[in-house]
Amino acid sequence: MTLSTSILLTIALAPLVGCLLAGFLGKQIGRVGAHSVTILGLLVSCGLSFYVLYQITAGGAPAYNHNLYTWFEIGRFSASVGFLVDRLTAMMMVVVTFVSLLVHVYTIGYMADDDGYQRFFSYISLFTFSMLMLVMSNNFMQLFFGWEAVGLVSYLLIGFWYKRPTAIFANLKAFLVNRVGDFGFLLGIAAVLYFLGSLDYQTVFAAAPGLVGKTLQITQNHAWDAATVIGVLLFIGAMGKSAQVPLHVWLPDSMEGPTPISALIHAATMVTAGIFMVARMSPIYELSQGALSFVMVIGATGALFTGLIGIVQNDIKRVVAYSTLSQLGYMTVALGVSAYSGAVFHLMTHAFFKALLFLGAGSVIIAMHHEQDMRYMGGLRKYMPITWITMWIGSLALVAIPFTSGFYSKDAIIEAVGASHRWGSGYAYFCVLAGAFVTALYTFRQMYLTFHGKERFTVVEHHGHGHHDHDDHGHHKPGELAHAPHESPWVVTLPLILLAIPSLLVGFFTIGPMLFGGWFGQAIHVEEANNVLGELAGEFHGAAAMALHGFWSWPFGLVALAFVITTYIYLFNPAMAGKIKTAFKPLWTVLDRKYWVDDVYFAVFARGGVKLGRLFWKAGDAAVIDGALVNGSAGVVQRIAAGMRKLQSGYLYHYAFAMILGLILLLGGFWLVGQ
Amino acid sequence: MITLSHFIVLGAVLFCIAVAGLFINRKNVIVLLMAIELMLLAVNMNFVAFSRFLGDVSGQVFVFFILTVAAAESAIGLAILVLLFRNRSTINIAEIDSMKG
Amino acid sequence: MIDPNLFQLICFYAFGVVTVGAALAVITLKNSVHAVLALVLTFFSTACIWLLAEAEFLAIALIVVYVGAVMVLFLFVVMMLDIKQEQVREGFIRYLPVGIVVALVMLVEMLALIGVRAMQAIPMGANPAAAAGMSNTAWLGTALYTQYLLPFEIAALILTVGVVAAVALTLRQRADRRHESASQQVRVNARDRVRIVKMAAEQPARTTAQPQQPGDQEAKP
Amino acid sequence: MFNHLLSLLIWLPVVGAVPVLLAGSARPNLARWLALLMAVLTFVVSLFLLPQFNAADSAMQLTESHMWIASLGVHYGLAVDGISIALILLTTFVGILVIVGAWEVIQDKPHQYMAAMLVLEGLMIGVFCATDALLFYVFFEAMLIPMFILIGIWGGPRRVYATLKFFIYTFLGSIFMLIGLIYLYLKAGTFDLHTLAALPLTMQEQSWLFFAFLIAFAVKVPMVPVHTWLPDAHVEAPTGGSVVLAAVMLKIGGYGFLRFSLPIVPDASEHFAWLVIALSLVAVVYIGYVALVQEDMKKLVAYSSVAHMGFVTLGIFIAFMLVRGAGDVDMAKLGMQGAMVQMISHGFVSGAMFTCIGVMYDRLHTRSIKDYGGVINVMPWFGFFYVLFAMANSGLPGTSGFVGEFMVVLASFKANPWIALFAAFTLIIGAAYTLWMVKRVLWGDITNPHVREMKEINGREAFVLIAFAAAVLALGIWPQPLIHLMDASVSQLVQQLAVHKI
Repeated sequence: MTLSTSILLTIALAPLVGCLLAGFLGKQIGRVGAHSVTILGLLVSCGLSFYVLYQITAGGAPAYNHNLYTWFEIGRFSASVGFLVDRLTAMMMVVVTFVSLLVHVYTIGYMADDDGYQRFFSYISLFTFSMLMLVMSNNFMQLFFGWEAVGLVSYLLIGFWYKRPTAIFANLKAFLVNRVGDFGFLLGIAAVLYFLGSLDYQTVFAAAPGLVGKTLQITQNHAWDAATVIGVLLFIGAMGKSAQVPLHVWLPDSMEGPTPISALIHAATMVTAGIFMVARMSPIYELSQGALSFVMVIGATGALFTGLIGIVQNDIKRVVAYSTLSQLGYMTVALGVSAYSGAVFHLMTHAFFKALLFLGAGSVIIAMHHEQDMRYMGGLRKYMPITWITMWIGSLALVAIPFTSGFYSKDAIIEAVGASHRWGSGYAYFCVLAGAFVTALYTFRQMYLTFHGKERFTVVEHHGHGHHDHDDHGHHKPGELAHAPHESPWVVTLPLILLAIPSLLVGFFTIGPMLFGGWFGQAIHVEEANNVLGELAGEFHGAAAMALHGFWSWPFGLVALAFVITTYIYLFNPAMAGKIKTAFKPLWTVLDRKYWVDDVYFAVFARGGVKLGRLFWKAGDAAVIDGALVNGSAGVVQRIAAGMRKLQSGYLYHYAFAMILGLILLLGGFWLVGQ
Repeated sequence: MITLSHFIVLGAVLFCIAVAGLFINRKNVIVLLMAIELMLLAVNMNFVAFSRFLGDVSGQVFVFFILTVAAAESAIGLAILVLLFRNRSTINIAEIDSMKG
Repeated sequence: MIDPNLFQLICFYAFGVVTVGAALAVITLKNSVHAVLALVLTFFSTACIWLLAEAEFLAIALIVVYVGAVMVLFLFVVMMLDIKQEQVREGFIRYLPVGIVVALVMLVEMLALIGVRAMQAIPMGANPAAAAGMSNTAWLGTALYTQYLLPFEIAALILTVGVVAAVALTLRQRADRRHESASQQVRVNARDRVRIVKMAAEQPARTTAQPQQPGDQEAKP
Repeated sequence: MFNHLLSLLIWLPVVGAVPVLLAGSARPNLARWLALLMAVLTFVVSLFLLPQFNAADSAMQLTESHMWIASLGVHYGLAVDGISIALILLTTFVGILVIVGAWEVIQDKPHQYMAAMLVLEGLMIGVFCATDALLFYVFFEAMLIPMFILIGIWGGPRRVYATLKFFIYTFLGSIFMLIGLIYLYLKAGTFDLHTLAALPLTMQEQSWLFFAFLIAFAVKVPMVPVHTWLPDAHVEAPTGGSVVLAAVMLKIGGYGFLRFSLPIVPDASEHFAWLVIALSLVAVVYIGYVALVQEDMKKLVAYSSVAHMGFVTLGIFIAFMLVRGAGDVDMAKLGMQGAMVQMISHGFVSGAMFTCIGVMYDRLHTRSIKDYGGVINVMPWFGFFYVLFAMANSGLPGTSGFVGEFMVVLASFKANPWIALFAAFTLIIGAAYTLWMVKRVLWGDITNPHVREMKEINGREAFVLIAFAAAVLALGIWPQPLIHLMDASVSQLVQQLAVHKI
């Protein structure tokens, strides 16, 4: 059994066709037409992805690696568009298309009242296409194409409600911060070409061992290790796309976009592109302890410190957003300790439960008539039981209660970090452990605030208020609703249920082969010395045993502690939250201001950039070049001419005199020369 | 015996007189024009002398041309003068400075 | 018998002195008419000097063309224009020293350059025209109509341009004079002179019945 | 075989301008249709170049040569290689679009406008074909005249200042080139470029000649610090003038480097490559910041043109470091191909950007960014194109803007990682200035009531934008045909660089 090119092409292009139809013929085919064609495209894509996964795992199909067409060919360098489909890719394809399909369905309900209905479907299909191009790529050029294309769609979707000033600020910010990452990424690709002479994965990975001992001359007497340079540069790209500290600032703001894309792009798939990329590049990363340490420390920092911010957020989506940042940190840490399959495994489980959480949050937001502030929620479990239950499932997976899929992936990462001996792994271990506690804190807080406790909203019936679009927040005071909240329609709840199932179960069934069974095969390369998962494999005796053991581990203890604390505070003693807030005012301020990172960036890069530009423009271009040199030389000519002009008195005898004077001088000159 | 330098010196003297004329008559256009005629005459004198001296006809041909051009020049010059006087009722050069830069 | 060379020299000096004197008079005389007459004298004596150089044609041409035509033109203009003597003589004394100094400096320089003494010894050569066996006029004419034909034609053109320009410059249409246009008089048609207008026959009886429009009458004065 | 194809290509639009002019202002529609006919004909003729051209052969092809000025040995010599053909096709393609773009926009003396455009087109083609240095110079200078007229007559309020600045700037530059050419003529006795390329020159001679050429072409490109004519010219030029100026005229500077500086004075070019590279990087970073704060859309795009053209000069001159320094011919080709693709791509992208701005200007009669905002609300289709071209301008993969920059950055990393670092900075700053403009112009709610009255693009405008979009996307998705077309020529050029002339 081999993979056929036409199937892979169909997988990639079906969403694109849907996108083009919904985008260009949106008016003609109408709303139903738009969601039909895009969902149909996704169905095809998703079904075939499952088929490909089946072929690869069960059918024993070899990895597919072919070029479709040559993008450029110059001398010995060439770049092509082509697909590399191995187990890693196949798994990503399934995750991407599956989550995307559910999000498509969900969108029918979520965006029902929006004017940009067709546009939205077009965008998310375009995103799916771009993401597939990214994961299926067999070379760096196409990887970069997908990398930037998902960035573009993210830009378009964050700014989907383009009338909102905050949305168009957020999308510009997201794109630019991503571009900072891409800056490093592009240089990383250039470094790959420089050292390894190709852009093709296969060639590059085959040549990668030759990197050892090569250096890049940075200054006269300073050189860097080649593998470290490549690894760090590529990882800078991942920092942008996967929102790692310090390029994480765009992700919380990206919540300005509609919730379905928060689930799809900013939680489940796009932001994990960086994780996928590093896992894909494992043959290169394995050569550099320095680069891996860098990855690990960055990831660990993100895992703990962004999670802390989540505790003080009141916007339901922002809590989930910070939780995403924190979970991305976990994945990155896993990469940093060479547990690539652990990272990818967590990527997969996280895609399911985080998409579930976001879609659940979206369901709540629909019910609350686009009120996102948790301070005006509470007690919603009565109104929307399906949402309530599925979100609890997602939350349990997030906080890693044993037997949920989140537990398997997260616990494996924590164990792997604990087992690692890499420089900085002690710090990382502390971060991931503390992070587990923090995760539980903000997750339970969110659940209690939203679904439990007293209702903190009031229902004010308006007469003749038949519609609610997204801009009519002004009609209500916060916490006043036009109607009582109600459960969302089936198109919304069905995806929740469908996501809840893998959130609960997928880990149990896949951890064995994926983490310890060498399921990824050639796709992920780990040096023997770095193989922490290999070390752990000896202690692994089946998923059930691992879960049972999990009840006696540190992380579970921390989660239980957090459960007790939050339950006490938010269910039994709501006033205490305010007291704690005042007691730890300075700490609270630090978290509320997000460590002032945004403020500093805005002041230094945005304001500073504009100031610098204005300085360059006014002082450089306008004053020096145009003022002094261009118009200045014109001015000098003008002044000289003004002086010369006075000589032109207009009197004939002056001219005659000048001529005669000249003649005398000339004659005198001749005379002198003659002498 | 008349030598070449006799003629040339005479030409030089005539030329210098014309130059002096330009200087001391800076108001009277007519005298200026006449001074120019004197200058041309001085030049012609040299041409004739050199033509004779070198036995070359070109010099005399040039004198012929100079006479022709000078005639045309003075005709136009005087026409301009008449026009000027008609419009301004003066031939005072000091008042004519519309070419001032 | 006086030496012909010496006689020529004497003649040269005589005419030379007259030339210089007349030239000085041109630039110094108060009366413009007198100045022009002095210029005529300058030309006359120069012509004589050219005769001494055996350039007979040019000498005669100078007198005929210059004295006869150009100088008369000068006289004409000078007499026609009403020039105030005092005004044009302004600054004469003031600029006299400058003029003299400049002229002298230039003269000294020129003479120094010419090297009078060095060249004094060189006699004029034989008359080339005579050597060629023809008169000066024929000698000059041969060159003019063969070698210099094109410049000669151009010179003629320049003269024509000069004439046309002089006429065009001084031509004017005076507003206070009536003048006839012969071409228009010739081209006139009978129709343009007499116009027959058809009018309705007068009906005095009905004028009272129909009130006349006031504008009608004013339209036909 | 008809072997005057190039002459036909040059003189068809120039002669075709005569009937357009004769149509007069009384029959503006006749003039428009005639002009369109001529432009389309020229484009069709230029397409005939492709089958006749052998891309595998690096030599100049379709040669024509006639004695022109016998006393100076000047030939009317025309020929093309892959690089020329690509630029000629760009010219004829843009030629049609500016005629269509100006259709009803130019109401004042449309026949003269169209005629000037056609003449300009023909002369620009001439520049790309000329194989005789003096002929090149003649076309190079003659080109200024129609452009001068276009800006001077149909320009904005400060057009006189802008035209004079444009003219004197470029003229001053080319004077130095003329001096250089005269020196070369005295030395070689011919103006034939091929002979000049083989002429041995000492380092000192080469240095002088290099700077003579540098000044001429740096002004044209334009490179920092002689770029200030460009924003003024663009701001005052009519839309079509801006499009041609950005899309084709700037390329002539880059083309000049390839045809003159590199083959004739390779050693001096190598010696001073650092200077050009430094100026290119300054263009990318410094001009990027300047573009960021522009308040006038056209000025912003003009500055971004300067920054993008920095990649062209960068790609051309890192070739020396790669061929002679690192000895890596393929990498040098990558850089130079990148420069070439960047030239073509920038032709499409900047042309499209200026067309977009023109479309908005026709409706609101202002170019100031602050007068807009929320345009997408009333012109969604226009918004689509505007975002597409903005993305291309900021180098998004999949659009043509990415290809050249990508290749140049890859090559420059080999030359020196620091060069690549500064060059790659365009990813950030380029996106910043372009998308910030998009944010202020397109997104947001409508604040200016006049924006609400703006009408969606009509069919004619849509045609122009679609044509540009097709080109931008085609080149971005599959650049290989273009690269293949130029490959042999670029290879030959790179080989030539390796040969020392001293």
